[in-house]
Amino acid sequence: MNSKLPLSIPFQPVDYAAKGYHFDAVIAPDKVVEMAAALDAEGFVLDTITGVDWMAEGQMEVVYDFFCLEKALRVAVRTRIPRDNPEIATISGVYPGANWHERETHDFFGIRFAGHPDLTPFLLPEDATYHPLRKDFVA
Amino acid sequence: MTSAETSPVQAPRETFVLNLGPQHPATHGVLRVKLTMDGEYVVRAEPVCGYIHRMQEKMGENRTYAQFLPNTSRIDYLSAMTYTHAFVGVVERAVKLQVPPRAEFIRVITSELNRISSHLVWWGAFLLDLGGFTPLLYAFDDREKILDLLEGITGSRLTYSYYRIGGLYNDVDEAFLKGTREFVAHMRPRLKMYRDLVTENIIFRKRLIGIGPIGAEMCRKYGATGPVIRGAGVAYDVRKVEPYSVYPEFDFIAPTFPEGDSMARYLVRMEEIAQSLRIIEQALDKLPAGPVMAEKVPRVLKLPAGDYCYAVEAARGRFAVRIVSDGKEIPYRVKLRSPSLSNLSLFEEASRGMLLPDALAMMGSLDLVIPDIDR
Amino acid sequence: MEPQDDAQILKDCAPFVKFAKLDELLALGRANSLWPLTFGLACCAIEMMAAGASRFDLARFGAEVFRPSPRQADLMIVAGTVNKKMAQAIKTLYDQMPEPKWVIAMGNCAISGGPFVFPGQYAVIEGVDKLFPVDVYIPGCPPRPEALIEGLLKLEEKLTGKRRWPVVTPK
Amino acid sequence: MTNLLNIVFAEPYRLGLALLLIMSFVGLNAAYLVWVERKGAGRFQRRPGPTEVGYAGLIQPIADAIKLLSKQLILPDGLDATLFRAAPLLVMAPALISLAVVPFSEKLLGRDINVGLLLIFALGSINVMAIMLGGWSSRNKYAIISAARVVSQNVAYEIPTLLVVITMIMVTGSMDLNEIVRQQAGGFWRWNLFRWDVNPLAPVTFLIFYTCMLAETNRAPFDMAEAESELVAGAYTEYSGMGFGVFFMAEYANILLGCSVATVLFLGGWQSPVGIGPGLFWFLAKMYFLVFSVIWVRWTFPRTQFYGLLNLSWKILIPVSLFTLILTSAMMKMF
Repeated sequence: MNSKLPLSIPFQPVDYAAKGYHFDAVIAPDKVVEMAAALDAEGFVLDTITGVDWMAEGQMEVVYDFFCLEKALRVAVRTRIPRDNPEIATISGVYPGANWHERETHDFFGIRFAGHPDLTPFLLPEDATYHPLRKDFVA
Repeated sequence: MTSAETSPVQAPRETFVLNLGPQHPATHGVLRVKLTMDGEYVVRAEPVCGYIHRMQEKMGENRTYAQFLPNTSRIDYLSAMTYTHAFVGVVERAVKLQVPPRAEFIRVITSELNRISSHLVWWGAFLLDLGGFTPLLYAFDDREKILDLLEGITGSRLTYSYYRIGGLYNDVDEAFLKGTREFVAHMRPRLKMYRDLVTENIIFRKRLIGIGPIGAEMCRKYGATGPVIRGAGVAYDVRKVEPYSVYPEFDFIAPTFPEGDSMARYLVRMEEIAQSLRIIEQALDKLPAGPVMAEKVPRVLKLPAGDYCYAVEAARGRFAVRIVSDGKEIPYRVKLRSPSLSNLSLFEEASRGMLLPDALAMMGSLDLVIPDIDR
Repeated sequence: MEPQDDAQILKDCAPFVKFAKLDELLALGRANSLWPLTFGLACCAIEMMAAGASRFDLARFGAEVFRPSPRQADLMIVAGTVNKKMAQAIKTLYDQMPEPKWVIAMGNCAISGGPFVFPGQYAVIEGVDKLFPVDVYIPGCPPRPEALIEGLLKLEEKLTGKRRWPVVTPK
Repeated sequence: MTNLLNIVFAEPYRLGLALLLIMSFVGLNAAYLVWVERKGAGRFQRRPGPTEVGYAGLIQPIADAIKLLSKQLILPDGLDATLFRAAPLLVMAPALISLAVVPFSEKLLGRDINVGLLLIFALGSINVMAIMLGGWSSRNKYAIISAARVVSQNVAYEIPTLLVVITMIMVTGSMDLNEIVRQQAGGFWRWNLFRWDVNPLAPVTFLIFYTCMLAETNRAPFDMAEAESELVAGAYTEYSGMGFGVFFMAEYANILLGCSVATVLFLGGWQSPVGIGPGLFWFLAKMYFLVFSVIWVRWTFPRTQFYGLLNLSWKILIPVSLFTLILTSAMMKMF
């Protein structure tokens, strides 16, 4: 399959030599499943899902990284959700591999992935209620 | 007859839960697998991680770039060189440092030596999973030779921290270059011996061929990389597809085997050792003279605000570092994308309906390093 | 007979009669047959494997019998970082080992949490001696296989009161 | 031993003494076969093996024994204590009793009975039951899985073993072990291993017996009962101290027994291959060679998969041994 960028996502080219990825897109939080399905149809592979806690702006950023198996094509898709109610739809229905990445992001940031089959702590102890990578976390 | 054919898992009669780990000889560390079993058939295998979670990402957020560097060799301690490579790579990319060519060549040589030593440990441990004890000691015997070479230039046997931002900790000496050539000459006949001794063994072949099939599509859906996806016939190798360092200068292939079973993954790794030897030989021939440290490395590193990625081909697959910087001396967020996590995530689906020993053999063929999963 | 006389008789006989004490025999047997638990946590576990492999060969001291079941092990080598999720499991393993049992804390992580301790850390147990008694500490990150062997000799010394080989101090 | 002892001792005492001798023989052998195994494994793996405990590590087994004896014997909660304690003894006892009928030389045997072979194989099946009891009474899932494996494995391998033994009984016309050995007198070409005249497949028969012996003693590559990388320590998982030690010794006692029977049935027992030398020497030489080969196999091959093991028995060994049986009977009828 010769993957191309799906047109439905507003991708902006990025300087690969300086940044390490080729395209970047910012989408609305309710579009993530659509986005994942479109990239899946083009044969992209889910690299990782991660969160970034922008405490000053009161937002949580969720970053989805994808790469392509045949050529150097790496894209990052990002979306921001409010920090006091971090909830976003899961893409584990599209990419089963997203399951663990989302659980990990839930562990670290407390972002709830709606529709996720199992959001119990993944790397933290079973009874953990804290989210250590939040910037206001105190051990 | 493969185990999946006769498996009663379609309609399990009576199941019980078997807790494998966190201390179990087959998990090579502290992975725990919650197995729902019907007799000896696996109905559901649910890996439980986090028993060696060491806060690597949190640590990235509270120390400077140079201070975080030693951590990178403790994530996947078997493939420490490549992990450090990814981290120094991302910082160099962000501050636009030009690394001298000699340093890049030495990075390639040491990374490939490290890859061989990692594969040797895997080879021995995998055979141990299958009940053959002796190969482990043969593998460690050869691995000691690599460790001697690397120890001579880095001072460490396992956790090297040899690459520095902008180059290397120090230059290699004559003894290393000579020793590496000798090692390459020594390793080739050993590979043949390994093939005669193990790969051709009938019990071994019967335990691997057709067992634990993982297809290309499953690899894609779960993000599995490295020997796992190459064992499913997809020639995905970061060194080839998204070249970094000076890898484009060398003539080598990313070996693939289309079967997707445990044997294919085994053969991929054995072939990779041969390919790494080729790369090392070429790099030694082409090794340029010159300094091994960039001239102007800022004393205080500050990455411009923004995010930066760098991916390398570690021994277990694609390892990527993503750094989000807000322009300060310490990173705002360090994300480590570990290959073992993605490779293990398909275990639950792939092991369904297998017999316990086959499932464990397949888990061995994924080559897991648990601290790499838990970080 | 007065007790003093007993002591005197024993003293008189000492050149001719050796009283082999059962305890000493037991200690000697135990010291020379330390079966470790197959239990690796992280980086140090690889050096533990290397110590069992051909170049270093723990078998020389009869300590190569790595038993996977805690019931048959005498020695737990804690080789790596212990975190809060693992703490319960490792404590259970220690409790499952039959007496007499010994623990070697291998590597900085097992001694104190090692490089993974920083203000505000949330996961690492800062030293396994917070969970159960430790007999020998082997520093290093990771310790070399020679260091593990030295640790084993130290444990033997602790058991028998004698050192197998004299210590060579570098000039 | 028979003649000499007959003069000195009355029957019950004689048998008691013989058993005592056999027990010490087995104990010593089990201890030192462990040493041979560890030394041998070392040599196969380019390392010295035990060297420091006594000269060349010779005191190593004694140290191990002292340690195991002085170790706490844990009885985990909720297990069947009687069966748990009985299992190690039940594994050990049949091997000891069976060795009483094995002729170490023409004169040196505990009890000369004419159904020795029958006795050995009758007692041999207790061994399986004992491991199963041990696994079952341990109240441990790994141990139970292992127990189930041991039973199906041994059932599968008893059949070809017995078929081979029946073939040999037909060839020799006797179940008396000493009588079987006596028939093989006159050089190694007279051994049952080379009895082409009645059994053209005699070497194959030996190979089947050897494979079955490995399987029945649960040795690699058929060590399903103690599959370390899968079942922790299999049926022995919960045994500590000497409970485990006895299982460990029983494994070697069974190897000794298996190799002794193989020597008697196929390699001419105490008969000298060249016509000189004492019988005891030749018997021990042949038996220890087989024991060594068992150790050699263990450190060379990986473990088979369980269905591979059963397939080997039901699809290859049983048909072949049946064929040998029929072929032998046909040959005997015709010639």
